[in-house]
Amino acid sequence: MQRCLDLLTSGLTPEGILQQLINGVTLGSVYALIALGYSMVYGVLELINFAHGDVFMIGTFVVLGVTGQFGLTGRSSLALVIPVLLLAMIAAMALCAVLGFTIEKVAYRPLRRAPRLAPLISAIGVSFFLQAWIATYVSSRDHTLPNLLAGDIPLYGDVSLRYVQVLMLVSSVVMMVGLQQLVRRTSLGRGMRAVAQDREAAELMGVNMDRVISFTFIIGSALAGVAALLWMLNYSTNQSIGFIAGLKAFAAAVIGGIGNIPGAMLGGFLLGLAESLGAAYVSNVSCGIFSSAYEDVFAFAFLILMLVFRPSGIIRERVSQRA
Amino acid sequence: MIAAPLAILAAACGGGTSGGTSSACNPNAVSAVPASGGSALAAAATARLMAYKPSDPVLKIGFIGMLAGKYQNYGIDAKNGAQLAIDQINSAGGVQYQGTAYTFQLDPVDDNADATQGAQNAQKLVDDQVVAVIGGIFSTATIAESKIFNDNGIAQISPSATNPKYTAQGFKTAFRVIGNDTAQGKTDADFTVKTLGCKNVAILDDKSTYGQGLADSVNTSIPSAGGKIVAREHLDATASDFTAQLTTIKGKHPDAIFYGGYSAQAGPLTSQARKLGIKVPFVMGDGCEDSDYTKLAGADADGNFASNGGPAQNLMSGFTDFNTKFKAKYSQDVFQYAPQAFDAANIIMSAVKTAGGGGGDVKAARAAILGAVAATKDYKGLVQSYTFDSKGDITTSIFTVYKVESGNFKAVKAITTGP
Amino acid sequence: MTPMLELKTVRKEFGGLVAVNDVDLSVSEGEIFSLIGPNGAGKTTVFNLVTGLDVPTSGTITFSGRAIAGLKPHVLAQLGIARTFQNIRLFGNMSVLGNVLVGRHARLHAAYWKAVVRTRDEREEEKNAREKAREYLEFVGLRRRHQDLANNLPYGLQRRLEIARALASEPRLLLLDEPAAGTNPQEKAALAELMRAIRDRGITLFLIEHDMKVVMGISDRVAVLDYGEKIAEGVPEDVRNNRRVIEAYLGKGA
Amino acid sequence: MSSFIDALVALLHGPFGNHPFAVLAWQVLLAGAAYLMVRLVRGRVPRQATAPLRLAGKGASVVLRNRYALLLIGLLLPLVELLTGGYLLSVTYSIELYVLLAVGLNIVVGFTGLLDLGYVAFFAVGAYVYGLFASPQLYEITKQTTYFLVAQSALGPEPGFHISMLVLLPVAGAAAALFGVLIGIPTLRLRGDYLAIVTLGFGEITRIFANNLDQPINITNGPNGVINIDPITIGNYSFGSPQNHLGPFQIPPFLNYYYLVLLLILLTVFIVSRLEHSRVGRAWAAIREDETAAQVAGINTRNLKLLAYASGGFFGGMAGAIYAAGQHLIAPDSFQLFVSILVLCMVVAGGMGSIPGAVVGAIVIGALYFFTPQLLYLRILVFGALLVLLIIVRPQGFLPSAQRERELEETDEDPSLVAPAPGPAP
Repeated sequence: MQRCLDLLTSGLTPEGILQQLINGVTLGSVYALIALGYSMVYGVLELINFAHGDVFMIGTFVVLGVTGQFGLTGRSSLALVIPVLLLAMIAAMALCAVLGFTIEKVAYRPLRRAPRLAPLISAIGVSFFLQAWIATYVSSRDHTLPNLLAGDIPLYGDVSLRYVQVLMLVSSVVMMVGLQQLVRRTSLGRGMRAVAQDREAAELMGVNMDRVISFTFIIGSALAGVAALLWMLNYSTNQSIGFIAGLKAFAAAVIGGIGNIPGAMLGGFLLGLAESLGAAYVSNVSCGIFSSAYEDVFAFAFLILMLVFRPSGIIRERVSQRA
Repeated sequence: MIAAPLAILAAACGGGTSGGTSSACNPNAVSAVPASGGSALAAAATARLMAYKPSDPVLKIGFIGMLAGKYQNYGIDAKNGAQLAIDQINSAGGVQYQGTAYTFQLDPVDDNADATQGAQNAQKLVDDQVVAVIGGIFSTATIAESKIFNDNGIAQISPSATNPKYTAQGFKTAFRVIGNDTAQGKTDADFTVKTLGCKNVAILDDKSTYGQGLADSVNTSIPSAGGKIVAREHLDATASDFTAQLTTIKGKHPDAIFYGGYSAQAGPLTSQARKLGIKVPFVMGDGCEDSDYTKLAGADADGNFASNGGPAQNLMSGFTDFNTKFKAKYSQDVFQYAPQAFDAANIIMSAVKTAGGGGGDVKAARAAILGAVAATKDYKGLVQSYTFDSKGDITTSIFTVYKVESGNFKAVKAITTGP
Repeated sequence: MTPMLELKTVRKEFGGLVAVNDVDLSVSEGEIFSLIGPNGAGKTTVFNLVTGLDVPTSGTITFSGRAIAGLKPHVLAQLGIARTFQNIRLFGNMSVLGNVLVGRHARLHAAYWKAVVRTRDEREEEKNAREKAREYLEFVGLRRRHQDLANNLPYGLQRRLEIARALASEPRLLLLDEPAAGTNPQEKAALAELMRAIRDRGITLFLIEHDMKVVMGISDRVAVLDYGEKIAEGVPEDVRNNRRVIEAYLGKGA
Repeated sequence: MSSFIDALVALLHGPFGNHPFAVLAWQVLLAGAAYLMVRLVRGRVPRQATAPLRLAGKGASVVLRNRYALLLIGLLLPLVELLTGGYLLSVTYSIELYVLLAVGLNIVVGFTGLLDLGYVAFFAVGAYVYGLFASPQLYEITKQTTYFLVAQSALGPEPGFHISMLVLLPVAGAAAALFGVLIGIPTLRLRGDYLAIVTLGFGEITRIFANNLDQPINITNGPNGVINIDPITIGNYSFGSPQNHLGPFQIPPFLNYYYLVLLLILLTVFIVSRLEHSRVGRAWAAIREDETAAQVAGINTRNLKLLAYASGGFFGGMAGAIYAAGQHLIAPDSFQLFVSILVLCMVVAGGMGSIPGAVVGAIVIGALYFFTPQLLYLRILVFGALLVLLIIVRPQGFLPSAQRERELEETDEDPSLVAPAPGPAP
């Protein structure tokens, strides 16, 4: 018992907790951006786009390719780094958008009237295909970017906020707000909301459903491209990261309330925090029974509990108000 | 079946176009070719029959390991090492035993580091009538394969599987030419605590067979070396974000961090640690002592340590020669276990020299080689001198600790364990 | 006659919306009782409450003297309540006979393991079930199509199959949700015939119907819902002449 | 075989060099050409021309549907394979285990319509039950508690439990069935794709636990897995021994396990097809078709769904136990999500809800997968593409259940399927 108490008190320091919060939010901001893609597609089509995580993965390889072309290193000047990163982001967004559009057209559209199970299985097929394609023709190894945009803002004790983390947070929030405006203000957004609420009625009202669905995929995938750049600034990639990252992003979308844009963001941050704090403190809290290797269990357990007890998510208001 | 007509065609054409040469068109050629075509066919058929004839002096040595996929570097490298050894012996006329000259042929199969596929392809090697096996590379698959080889009485020498369980199953057929995790863990612990003087050590592993095995061993050896374990954390082998674990470790203020795992994660791990402001060195195992690590960690790789089995390459007698030949043949540098696999192949072939190749009977060959391999004593290989103990482990193992300096691993200390 | 089904101040709210507002209803044994009202009046919700698909917010529902509010649908099926749906809900990829056999489920009792061993009583039960199922198919006029896939039946026959499936559970109370919807006049007449025949088998009928001709032709009593409230109840003649009904329903609809 | 594979690799790689974009461009071109060709052929070739093909398909289907033909093949195949050594047999045996898994998963996915992406969990539970209780693994724990020490001393001189397969096979099945119920209870209310995600999560959680339950008490031995697992022994006959002989012929261990699994498959198919044609099977189908209508028809959907999970789990658990016994070693890495997806693909490719379909699907997909290990990622690439193609072109699978097949054949001609607009306009 004493041992447990020691564990509990020794692990918890203000610096540690602050740092874990930063870790969680950083991770969460990427989850949130990927989650938007799931959320939008689910809102409009009620389909879990299983291949979305792999679109994100392809994005990370595009980022690698572009930055590799320009030979960026940790010592490159900002005057080179910033335009190259912008270019990488645009390239990743464009390629992911094309990919998302194509996937919908090839693998989902023919199955729009098929039973629910069919598109899900087709999505699994696409996911396999993309992973294996990268592994066969690009690389089956791990890759990182050099440490770009080094530098930080000291916060408290020896904890500091790195520029990259600020960038990640700011861009994910900007993207989110932009998307919200797009859905609220534009005719395309109105079309999306209409299709989400009642597909037949929307069609009768003259909404071009195919176009709306295509755009949903394009926008969601482009956001995954942004997420890919942010991810590469901090983490590493290989052909199979899309699956786990995608799964967690989906969990984030569900936790926040699927179909809901601020919800996806909230869910992403919550999941990132749950993962970081879970991995960091579970051992202290559970008296050493669970270790940090259970990290993924927290994400899944969080998702399962959420689906079972509050399937509508934290923020109930949805793009579609379907009862 | 279609070879003969094709041969005729080829010969006829050849005859037609070679008219310009001094040996003019020779009408005999037309009749000669079917004969030679026929004899080629007959020769092929005879060769096939010969393959099963008792006097066949070609012995097959199996290789099992990853030949494709994420960890293919390890497998292909080891396969190439074994192939080089076989090529050298063959070009020297093979191995003589009681008047028979045995030559060798490598039979490589892929286990994808997976237990099920390992067992399947081990069976394939058995079917292929191999007389001994080099491999597997990773421990879990190697252990699964060892059952099949044990069932069939085939000596199996792994160049790289370091999990102690592999030789602790009571199989008489399981050998390895590398020190096991227990020995390596002790080496790493001693190096960290005594040589580096880092008393407070944090231990991190990836929960893989290899990573955790080594980390566990370090975990037990640190206190006996006089150090203290301040944190013990784990990663998931599929994770990309390690900041949670690193933050916890940072809070414990270690003097060094030991990581048990592979370079694919060790690289990003090091970078993330540096970004978090952790400045202490990483000490790692052989899974990280490769160019992937330095590539993935980039500038952050410098100043970290990794140990590996065997002496430093520049200390191996004959390594320069080995590497030159290796590079000439495969146009790449030695990656990891090629020298060990080279030695394993040579141990098998020298077993044939002492005990023979069964005179064509595969079962007899297997038994003879197994007996001779088990009796290996002070065999001078490229890497070190080998003597197997009763379990199949080597009695003396040499480890070398390397340090990354400006992007390359440089040997800093060699440690010998055992009697 | 004693009431077989009795609803007392039954209320059902969805979020803030009151779908059924303190309704009292009673259906007597052996009668044909119809519930009418404009779209969205809460009729189907009443059916869902009676068959256990929804749980009332407040109020009591009794069936043969037993409180049934909140019981699970399959329990209610065993007690003798069966229903059809407004938008036909057949097991589309099963055969016609299979659909009726599923309807029989509540009356089969062989333990699961007996199906594997095929004990004599299980075989007996299955054989009986098949015979019964054919009987019900005969009764609704589908005998010859028992091998067809339910999805492949024409619309009118699908309605009849749904009724056969409901009958197979040997209900004492049968709830039919707009059985005449989407049928032509001949079919409507035949359907009315069928309903009388069902009643003649001793089964009480509780009906939701839009078609006034059908309702007025066969109902013993009629109740009218509007915005979740009961605004009238009585024999068809009275209801037809009720002013509130005319305002609320007939005035708009027919 | 290998030259065919080389040709395939070369074809997919294309002539434009190694750059990913060059390969991609070539493959897009290839796909476009293939699509155009299919369009052309479909447009021009009269129906009669494809008749031989369709006839051949029908013929194959008749053979495959004929259980005696299948059984005969199943009985004789390993003996033929043995002529070439044990490798073919070892792969066939792996496929066989997948047949068992596919038949089990078919109960959950095919009959009841519950999309389960975590089926590997049952396989793992069965394997670990056998692995732990038929190996020295639990010895360390048993040393720590007197209660187990007593049990240990009662069980024999060897360290660890070494309980017989005859006991452990049903226990492993039952444990997996119980696990199915435990997973089932919280997920009862979830619909298709949410259910898929949750079951997937449970599958991964199971594997992570197996990988981590070596601390604080070593139960599963973590990533190292359980080793030295006893082979199945009946009387004095050890299935795992290489020393078994029948006359002059040596009986390899894989052959023993092959026939054991074949027996189990027969038993399973028998039980499952009996269930399918009973009130239980009808109730499962009803739940799959329309859960609400099924409830109203008197089906206790909760119990029947749990029964489906439990039955599926039971067969998965038994397959796991045999896998553990034949494998000598089990490690968490063998229970990846990919196994679940592979089995699901088998069920879908074979034809959901059809037992012969599940069997044939497992054989075809299993052979595709296990006989091409040298392709590694390429086989997954082809696999993914085939999966998409299959679900779009032939969603009913190779051998759909008779009902579904009839449905799909008739949809083309039967206009009655389209219901008239229901009810008067509002």
